Amino acid sequence: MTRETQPTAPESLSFDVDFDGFSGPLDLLCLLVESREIEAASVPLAEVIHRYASFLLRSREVPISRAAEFLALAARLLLGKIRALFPDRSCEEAVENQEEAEEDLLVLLERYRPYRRAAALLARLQKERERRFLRPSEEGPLFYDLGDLWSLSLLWWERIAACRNRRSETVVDDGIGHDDGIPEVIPDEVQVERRMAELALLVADEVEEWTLSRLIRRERGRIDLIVTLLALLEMSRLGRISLKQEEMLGDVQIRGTVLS
Amino acid sequence: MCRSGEPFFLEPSDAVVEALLFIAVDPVSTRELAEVAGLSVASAEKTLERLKRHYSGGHGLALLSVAGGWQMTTSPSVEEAVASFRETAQSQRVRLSKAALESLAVVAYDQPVTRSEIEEIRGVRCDRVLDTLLRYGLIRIAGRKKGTGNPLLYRTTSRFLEIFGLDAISSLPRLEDLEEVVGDDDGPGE
Amino acid sequence: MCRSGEPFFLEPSDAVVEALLFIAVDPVSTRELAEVAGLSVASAEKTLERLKRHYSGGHGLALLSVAGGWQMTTSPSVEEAVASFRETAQSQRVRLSKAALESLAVVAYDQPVTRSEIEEIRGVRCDRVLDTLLRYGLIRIAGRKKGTGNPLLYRTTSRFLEIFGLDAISSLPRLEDLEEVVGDDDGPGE
Repeated sequence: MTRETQPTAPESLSFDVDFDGFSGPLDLLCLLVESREIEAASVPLAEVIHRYASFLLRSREVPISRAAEFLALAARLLLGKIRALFPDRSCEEAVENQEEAEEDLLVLLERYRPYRRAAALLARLQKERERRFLRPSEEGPLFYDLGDLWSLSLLWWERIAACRNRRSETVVDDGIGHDDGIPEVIPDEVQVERRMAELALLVADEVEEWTLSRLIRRERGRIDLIVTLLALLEMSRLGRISLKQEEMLGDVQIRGTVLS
Repeated sequence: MCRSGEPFFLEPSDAVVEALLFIAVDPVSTRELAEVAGLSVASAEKTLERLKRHYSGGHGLALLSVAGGWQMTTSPSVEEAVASFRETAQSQRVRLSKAALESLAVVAYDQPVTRSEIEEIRGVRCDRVLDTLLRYGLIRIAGRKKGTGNPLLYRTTSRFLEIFGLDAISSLPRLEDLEEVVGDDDGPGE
Repeated sequence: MCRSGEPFFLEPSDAVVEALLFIAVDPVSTRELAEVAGLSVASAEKTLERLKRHYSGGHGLALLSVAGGWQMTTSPSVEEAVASFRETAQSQRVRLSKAALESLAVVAYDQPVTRSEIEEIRGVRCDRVLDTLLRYGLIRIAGRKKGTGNPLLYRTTSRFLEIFGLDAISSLPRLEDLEEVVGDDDGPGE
């Protein structure tokens, strides 16, 4: 936020300044309280929202995120009020809660104020410091301080994101055993049909017997393996091959059946 | 101080310290200066005092004690001319929003502190502000807080001290004494 | 010249020219100096002469007329100290290149890891970078990976933890931690 705040008219519109000038709703509330727009002793919620709404109307461009910040705070206070009015609660408790909600805001403001002052102090210190200039360093901005954990981890997660993008763009077939935890593309019907045709030629041409282990050894990747298995199952279902396993956990023999 | 006509004698070691401050990228500690210049820490301190006095006599340069060390800067008296000179000067300025300054104030006073602790005090979300401060190198991640979720803890950096011209965090006035320092007259967007 | 006891008076405009020469990266022409300082070229020349004379009196800095302009440099008399400062003191203040920090990140997050695994993630060779990290004591060799070629495995050191303010490798920021800070709201102005 680089915009300067507008100079304010001292009498009536003491908080009618550039909206960017506020660091958040508490900052605005502090100003409202200080300018006696609302009573400091108790901060009636309705009054706050009213003041705020009229403020919004007067400001031309209010970023939605800033308005949301204020509404979030208002909702929090409102919740306290609603709880206070909830019929399940005893009367006593309701009064207590109502007071709590308003006290809550005062506590919030009291805790916040010193930091608001500290921010003003920092602004002043920075202004003072900026009256001096350093010799520009010869090092470029590409150098990181040793111990800069933020940059270290940021670089890592950016790198990982880049790797993922690269991998999803290239062909998925990258070999069995390279498990990067990224699910591969599910084989489609065309792939299976094509494999079925290949296998049909294979079992028809070969004089010798084909086994599952022998077939698998030919496969280049996980995807190919899955496609082959699906093709074999489908061919078996259609009666184009017979699958036979002699013993438990033994190899599977594949034989082409002669289509009549 | 030459200005006053009072004769001012520089010792040979003063020239060394002066040159070191000129080429140093970051603030240099008195001990480091002493070591390289072959002086005792006490003599280095005297040298720094002498140089500081020398430059305060109408010079365009000045010695600044910051972030636990010494730095050579342009003097505040020539601010305007220097600020208008090329972009080099402007690029040194860090623009911080009021929200960023406020979050920085919470980190400075309460460090190490978590994001939600900052938000608790400020009453708003601070993710983007913290991102800005981290990118400017004004705060850094300083481990994790033990407990639910083990959130990250943040601290100010020595760059923070440099930007605000502070020698150490301890040279900030206490939070409860701030009223006297700053007063209540400060409007927003200061 | 102060040294000789001869009184030396600096004019207010001298301070401006001095400061401009201090922050300039390249030599500055007399005309540019005159313009920024609001002087005539003739007065700027006199100012430069005065400053040059001033600095030649036992200072660690000097004014140099070079490439059609003026530059402030360290004086040749302090050359040795300046050189040793650049070598020792300054080099202890380690700054890492992006390549080095990135490789360090891979070792930190993926350890133990081989060089070719790092290169696969980064997409570039990194033997030199690894040497640098080893020299700084940020990573160490932690045995060999079983398999073809038995390549060396790298891990981060306890010095790494210390420098980055971590109590354990498991405290490295996770993706959620960064997202908490970076956020997804891109409203203007922070």
